[in-house]
Amino acid sequence: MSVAVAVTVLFWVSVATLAIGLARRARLWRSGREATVEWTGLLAVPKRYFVDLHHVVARDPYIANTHIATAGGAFAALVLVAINYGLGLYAPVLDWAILLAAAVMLTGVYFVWMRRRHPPLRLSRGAWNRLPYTLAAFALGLALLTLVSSQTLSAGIAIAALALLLAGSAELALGIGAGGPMKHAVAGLLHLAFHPRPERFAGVRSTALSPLALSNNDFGTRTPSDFLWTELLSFDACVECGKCEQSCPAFGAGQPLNPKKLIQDLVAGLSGSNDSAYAGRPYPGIPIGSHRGALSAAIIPKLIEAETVWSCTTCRACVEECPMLIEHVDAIVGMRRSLNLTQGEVPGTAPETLCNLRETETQGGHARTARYNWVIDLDVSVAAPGKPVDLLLIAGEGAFDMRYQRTLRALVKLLKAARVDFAILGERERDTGDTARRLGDEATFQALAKRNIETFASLDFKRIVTSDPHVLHSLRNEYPALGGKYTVVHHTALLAELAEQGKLQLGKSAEARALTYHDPCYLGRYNGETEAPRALLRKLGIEVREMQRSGLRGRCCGGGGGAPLTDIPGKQRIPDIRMADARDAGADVIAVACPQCTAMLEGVAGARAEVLDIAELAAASLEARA
Amino acid sequence: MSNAFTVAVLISAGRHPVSGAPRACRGDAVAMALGRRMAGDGVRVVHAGAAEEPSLQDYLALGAGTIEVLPLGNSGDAVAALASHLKSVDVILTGSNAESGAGSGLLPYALARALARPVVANVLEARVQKTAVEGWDVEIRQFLPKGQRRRIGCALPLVIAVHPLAPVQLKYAYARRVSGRIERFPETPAETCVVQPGWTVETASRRPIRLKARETKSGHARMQAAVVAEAKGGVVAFEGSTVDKAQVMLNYLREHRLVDF
Amino acid sequence: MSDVKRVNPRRPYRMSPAGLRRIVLGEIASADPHIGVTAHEAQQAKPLRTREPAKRWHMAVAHSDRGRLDDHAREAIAAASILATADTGIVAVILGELHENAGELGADKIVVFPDLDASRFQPQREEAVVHALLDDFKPAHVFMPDNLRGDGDLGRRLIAKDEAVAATHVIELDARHVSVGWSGGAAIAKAPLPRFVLLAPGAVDAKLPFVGAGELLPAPKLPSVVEAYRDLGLEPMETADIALEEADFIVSAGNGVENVETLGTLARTLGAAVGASRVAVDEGKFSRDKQIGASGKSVNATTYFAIGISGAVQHLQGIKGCRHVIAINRDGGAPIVKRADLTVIGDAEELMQALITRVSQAREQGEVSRSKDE
Amino acid sequence: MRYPSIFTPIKLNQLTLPNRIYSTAHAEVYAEAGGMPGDRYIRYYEEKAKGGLGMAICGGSSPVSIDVPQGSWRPVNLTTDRVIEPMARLAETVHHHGMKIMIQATHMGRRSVYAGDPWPHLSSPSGVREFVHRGNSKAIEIEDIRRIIGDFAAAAKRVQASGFDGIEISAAHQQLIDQFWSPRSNMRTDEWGGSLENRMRFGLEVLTAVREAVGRDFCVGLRMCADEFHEDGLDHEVLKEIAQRMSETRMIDFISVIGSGADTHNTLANCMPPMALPPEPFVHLAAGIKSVVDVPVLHAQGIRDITQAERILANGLVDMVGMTRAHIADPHIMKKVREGREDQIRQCVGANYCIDRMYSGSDTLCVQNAATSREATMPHVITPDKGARKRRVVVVGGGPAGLEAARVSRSRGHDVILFERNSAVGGQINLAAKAPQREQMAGIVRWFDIETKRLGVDRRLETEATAEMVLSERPDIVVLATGGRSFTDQVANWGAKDGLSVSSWDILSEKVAPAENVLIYDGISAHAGFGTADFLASRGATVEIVTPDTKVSDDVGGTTFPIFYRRLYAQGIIPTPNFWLDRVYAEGNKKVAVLRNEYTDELEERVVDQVVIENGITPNTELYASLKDRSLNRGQVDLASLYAAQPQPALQEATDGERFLLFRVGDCVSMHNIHAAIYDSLRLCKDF
Repeated sequence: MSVAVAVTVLFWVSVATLAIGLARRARLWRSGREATVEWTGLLAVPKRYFVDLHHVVARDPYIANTHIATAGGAFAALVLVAINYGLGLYAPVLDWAILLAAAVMLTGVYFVWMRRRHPPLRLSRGAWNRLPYTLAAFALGLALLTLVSSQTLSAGIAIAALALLLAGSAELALGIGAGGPMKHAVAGLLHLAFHPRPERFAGVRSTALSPLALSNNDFGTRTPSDFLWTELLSFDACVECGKCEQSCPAFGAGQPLNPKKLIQDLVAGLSGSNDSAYAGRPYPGIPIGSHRGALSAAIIPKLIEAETVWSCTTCRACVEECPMLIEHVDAIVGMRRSLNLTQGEVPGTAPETLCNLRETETQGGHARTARYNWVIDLDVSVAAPGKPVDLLLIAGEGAFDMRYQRTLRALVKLLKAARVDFAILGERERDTGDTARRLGDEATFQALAKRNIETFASLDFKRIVTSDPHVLHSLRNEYPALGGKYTVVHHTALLAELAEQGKLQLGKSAEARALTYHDPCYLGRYNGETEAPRALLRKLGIEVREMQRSGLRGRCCGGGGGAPLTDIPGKQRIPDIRMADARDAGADVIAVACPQCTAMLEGVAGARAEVLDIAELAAASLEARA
Repeated sequence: MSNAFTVAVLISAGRHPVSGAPRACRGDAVAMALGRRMAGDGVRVVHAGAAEEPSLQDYLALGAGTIEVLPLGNSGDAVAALASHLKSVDVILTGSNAESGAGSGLLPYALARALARPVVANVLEARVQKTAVEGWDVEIRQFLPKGQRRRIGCALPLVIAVHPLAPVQLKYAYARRVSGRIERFPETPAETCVVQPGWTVETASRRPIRLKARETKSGHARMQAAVVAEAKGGVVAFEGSTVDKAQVMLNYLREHRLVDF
Repeated sequence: MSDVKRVNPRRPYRMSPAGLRRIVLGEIASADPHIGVTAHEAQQAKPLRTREPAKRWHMAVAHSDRGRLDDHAREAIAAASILATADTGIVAVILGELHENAGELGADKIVVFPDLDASRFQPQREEAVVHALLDDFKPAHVFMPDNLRGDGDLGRRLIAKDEAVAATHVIELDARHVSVGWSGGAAIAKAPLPRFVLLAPGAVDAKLPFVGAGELLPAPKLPSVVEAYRDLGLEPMETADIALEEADFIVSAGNGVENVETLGTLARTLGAAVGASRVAVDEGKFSRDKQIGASGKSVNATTYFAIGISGAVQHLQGIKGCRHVIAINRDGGAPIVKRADLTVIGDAEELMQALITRVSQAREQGEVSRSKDE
Repeated sequence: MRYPSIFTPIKLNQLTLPNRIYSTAHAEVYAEAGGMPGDRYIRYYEEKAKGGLGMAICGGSSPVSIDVPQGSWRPVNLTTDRVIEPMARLAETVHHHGMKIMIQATHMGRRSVYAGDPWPHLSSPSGVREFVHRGNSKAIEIEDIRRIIGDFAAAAKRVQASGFDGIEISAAHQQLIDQFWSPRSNMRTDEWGGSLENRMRFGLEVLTAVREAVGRDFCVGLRMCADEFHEDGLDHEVLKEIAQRMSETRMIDFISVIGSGADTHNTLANCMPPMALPPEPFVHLAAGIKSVVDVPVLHAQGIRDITQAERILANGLVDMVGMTRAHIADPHIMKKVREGREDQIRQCVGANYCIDRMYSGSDTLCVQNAATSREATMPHVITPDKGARKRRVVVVGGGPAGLEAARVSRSRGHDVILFERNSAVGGQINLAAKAPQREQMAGIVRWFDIETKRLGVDRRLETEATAEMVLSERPDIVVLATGGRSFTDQVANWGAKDGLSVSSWDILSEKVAPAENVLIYDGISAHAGFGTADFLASRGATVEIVTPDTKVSDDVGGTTFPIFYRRLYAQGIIPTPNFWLDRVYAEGNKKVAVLRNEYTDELEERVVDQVVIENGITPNTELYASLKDRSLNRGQVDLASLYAAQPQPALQEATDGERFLLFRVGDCVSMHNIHAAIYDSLRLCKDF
């Protein structure tokens, strides 16, 4: 009997400890900025957990099953303990249930232990390595206790069982308050409830950055407390599984960025500590141990080096992979905004580009009148007020690049062949500001967006088509928050649609070489468009040899987020890695659908696959037919 | 002299060469960055002209802090106004040429003259240090063509015209643009000193005509001048060992002072 | 064989009083057929611009470069003389040594200050001597090259001192007007010809059909001026970073250069930038951005070493602006020989090696002797 | 942005051109009977349009009046409405590819040959004879003037009706308008002569009439010279005045400037600057015109490289750059530039084979590109036949014929092995390039060299192929392009075997050093003879060049022989035409050359230090002889198929390495020129 009472006491002490820890942690979270949250989110947690989160975790069936057993067993056992011991029922039949739950948990823990024996490099060690033991202690303790309570074991064993249980409960109860590994359970569930992008759970690919209220002197994230409190909460949900670092192109190229470490540094900053306890891989080239932060101390450079935030290509691969649904890119852009807007500290040639955007509304400092120089012999009409047109073609910055003009010319020929009623923007076109926004120059972005929205308002069109996924993302996903709502399609989607409708009669491609398709991040991950380009290639009679990382999980070319401008050095270049992917897939041609990808992949030195836009392949088939 | 020296930067309205958009004149912005390097936030930023000039906003974003605006009266003589305003400043920095108007590059010279100070142009770097004796001294790195650089020393006060290639980084921060101030000074009546030519401005449609001496060359001579590429031909060294020939080349280089050894 | 005529196909001639080749039919001259000089070879001396005494003056002021005047400086003298009336004299004030005849460039009177070389910074002394001459001659107009070699600086100092009416970076001028670029070149602005004219390069064609009197005046004694500036000297040049178009010393390789390494060593030894001919680039020895010529870059180096370059017209086009061309070539009949000021005939590799050795020795000795001096 | 200036659009009246490169009007000599542009003409311009050119001006010197004979250069006949339909077809074809097209219209005045249909009396302002065309003319009458002005207007209307984008009125090359301008040809004392104002009257009236006929919005340009280079002609200053005046009328939309007069052999040679001239020799004259006018100025002449064009445009010297011969050599320049394939541009070298043929009344062909103007049968872009079997092709000889055979065969998708015994490819062109001012002949080799490497031809240099080596490659096809050797042993008495005489090859290859006093005997009268003489003279030799032809270098075209003659006289080379070399004998350490006069049979002697013989080549046939009997087709080319541009019937036969086909191309059959050698290979190998 005394054992049972001891468990009851232990249970309530643990609950109290957890509550105090949670309250203290919550106070830290709440030092972040106010966020609008739906408290009903709490009710949605089970669905978000079992569907949305599990959907990500299930990509690794081993760990998914292990987690189901461990967490499921533990959860069931805890509920049963709460009923049986917490409420003092002490019903033996429930003990048997507890035993069963403990056994399930123990099985799970066995597999945790197995993985932890030779853990992959992406996993953090340190406290996480003790987890199989403390969890095993918990499960074993519970199991023994149920046996004790059934009078089959001696008192000595009972004390041992209690000790085990105490150890296990400490892991669970202290986790949240002391920042132990088990804080992920509580923070993770709350994060699911108060996720900064709740629309993600409604099946929306929520990828737009939120606008800064510049007029309120909101200049981004300088200190940890400048994050939304829900963001601070989300960082605590991190399980340090390293899926993000594994997928991060900058990390892969040896640039000083590791998304996992970044989140952990922010956790350290949140709790006013340093990174010495961090037991994962560092930012390449930057040793662990010297980073320290505090809630209201500047993050950069003491907690995180500036090169780290400037290494990001904003490709969202980390976000796509994160089982805890953490938003790394939002955090990074937030910090970039502060650096940019308050100090003007931007590395590489990015300041020049931003200056060009402010002074010429183009990235390269070109005359706006020169953007459509390549179209003159193609006889295309220019949009003007009072001239209704179905489709507005926006070429983007690629229009100034002779290589990319080939793609654009091919696109124009295809649109003409399909007799589409379209017009170009001509000298009315200015940059969308996408690059400025990714580089944290929210002021320039908003200024450009405002002017563009005015321009669009003066014109009469039904849809916008663009071959630049960055333009697409900007106009489709980010302009609405500033009042510009348009139907925007990517050229591959439009061409697939036209071909499907029979308006565009494509021939079979003469391309005999093995071909792979590289998904642009801003088309695939940002907009979920992975099928239309492939459908178009199939229409051309081309079979795609998929690279290992493709579709929503495709590897970045290195061209996003202004990364080519900030140009943080690494051990190798990201496009070289992507080109190696193509080689591994046995491809001689990489089909692309983005000016950045074209430029990055064509910039790969030495023997490499040829880079052709899908529009070029389609236009060639048109010529072959003619 | 006091134990601190004062720095002021003169800024002018800039225009982007392609778009015509108002912006900080690139040379003046570089001068301001150099000034900030010398005196930190203590640098004074001065504009002679209208406070409404839109490009002033750019200077604020680039770190001007407060811009002192001296309105120009009917005389429009910036030199006199600036000279009286900046009498007590030790180092006056400007860009080399304005982006608006003639961009003659005369202003720093005229100002130096008006203040009776030395002036150094095409400056890439300037370091002020205390001299052993009371006072301040500046060491300047000056741009020369074809990759050459010169070092010059000079005592304060002086005027410095900064070369646009000066190695500084321009840092544009929006927040500073918002927080920066423009301070208007009253117009100071001043005498006009130099009457510069009255320019008539026209759009550049044709090529400038090269000034050429009237020449009565025969038709054949004109043709020869166009179609014959060869020149006279100089000394040819056939004879001697390779060592001798190397000496011939070295002698030529030395004789024409093409090398300094 | 005796019945077959032996013919000298060159018809004998003599020179006519007018200097023309005269063939007298029926005259059989066994004398040397090459009597006198042919009309083509005779260099017609250029006439004097004017023989009238000077009632007024135009002045040109410029620094020399190692004893010679560059094109830009020549343009200033040319502008002064083209715009002069018959009773206007041209006085050229040359700062630095002068080893050529400024009279041929159009100057009537020449004042040379060998000690005011452009390599030294002594603006106040320069200002003082030129100002003294301005007082002496009271020129109606003063022409100077607007460059960064000291003339643009000196010109602006003089303008500021006199509070003179002036135009700088003048791109077009005639006897009455000057034009300058306006608002960064977006427009052109015109004004009456002012007293001080600082010329943009290329505004004047320096080739003149006449010469000036070229009288060398004794240089006035340099006034004793206490410079406010201390010239701390020139920095050693970082030639490797200089763009070819900017470089002052270039060694350039053609297909006669087998060993690119040697060329690189020579360039480093001489402190020169590296260029190449099209053929050498085509062979993959150099990248395209090194190509010099009509289809590559135009260069304006003071010294241009053409090594193993035959000198096709396209290449010569690209080195038009080079002042001293030194060629190393195997073939004495190659066109580059006609362009070069000095040609050394021989194997490129051997000569490059020898030159590297010789220059390295000279450099070492030079350093020794210099340190002894100090 | 690469080439920002080239790709900055330009507006000419209502036309906007996508880039600033165009092709100037030239005499194509392709028009069909009656001066109608036919299929060949249209395809020639369509190829430029496909290649991305912004604008072409066609029909060099197309006459507006019927008293201009058209036989010698077959221009487009603008005197009749019948021309509208074929011109419309031309315009439509090129418009389809986005290219604009204009035509040059003119009256030639005295600049013509009266002896041909319609046997007219030529007219010129004062009836002064023109030298180059032997153009005897009458002094033009007022009635003629009125008629011709009307003809200009009518022709312009026809051009407009055909859908053309514009018309270029020619007042260049001493045609009627500038015959009026020039005091050299206009000595009139009435209102059409005397003062500049009077001399300009005819041109201004033509422009007025044309403008009236076509309206304000149709593009009308003026082509004019910027310095005639004649003492009694128009100099640059006067022509600047004229240009300014013409520009001020607001009747013209552009001025296209050409440097140099054209009514003597020596000035005419400048107009299409041959390789001897420096690049862009007259751009300063065009820039001079540009400084006084406010319409766009267009200029061609010696601009062959895209970098050069960009530099000229970037420096603001002119507004558009003509690259006409450059597009004859490679009509796809702009496309290649757009695609970053500059190194694949086949660059014009200024050999002037095109224009020299035109001056002899033949159609314009390119020395290095045999597909130009043969677009109906010869492809500019060689593509593999998708279904075709991959063959092993062995090409022996890396001269122009062999290089083209290797390039074309490789482009067709076959494995190609090229044997060349020297350490570099190029064959005789390498020797030709040794002659002074002929260095750029090497540019022809340059392209083939780069292309064959790029395409992956297996090049075996410094390998003298034997029959066994060829067969051990197990070829399906063997193409022999083994060229020939100097034919100095044609006459035993020349003493080549005994060392009494040496060959031009010995001199150019520097195997034999030039002696002091040299007689060169040129039995061929093409470029090699004078080239060798020039080579000798430029190395200090005293040279006499002897030929049985009527004049030295008689077989060298109209724009090249003047260059030779300039050098001949400048270096004191003695030209001795009408003599055969009878024999050579030694006398002491001297050589005695015995010459025989063609017309008197009289002999005379020269005592010299060296006798050099240029007598062309005799084919190398040894390898052919040893392979002929072993080949399936006994080395025979089916001539009917070859001339009809059809595949060789023998290609149907099964080949397997044991059984192979054998063909010969170029000089190893009989002595041909470079174009012929390349054409031989292209027409044979395009169907492999």
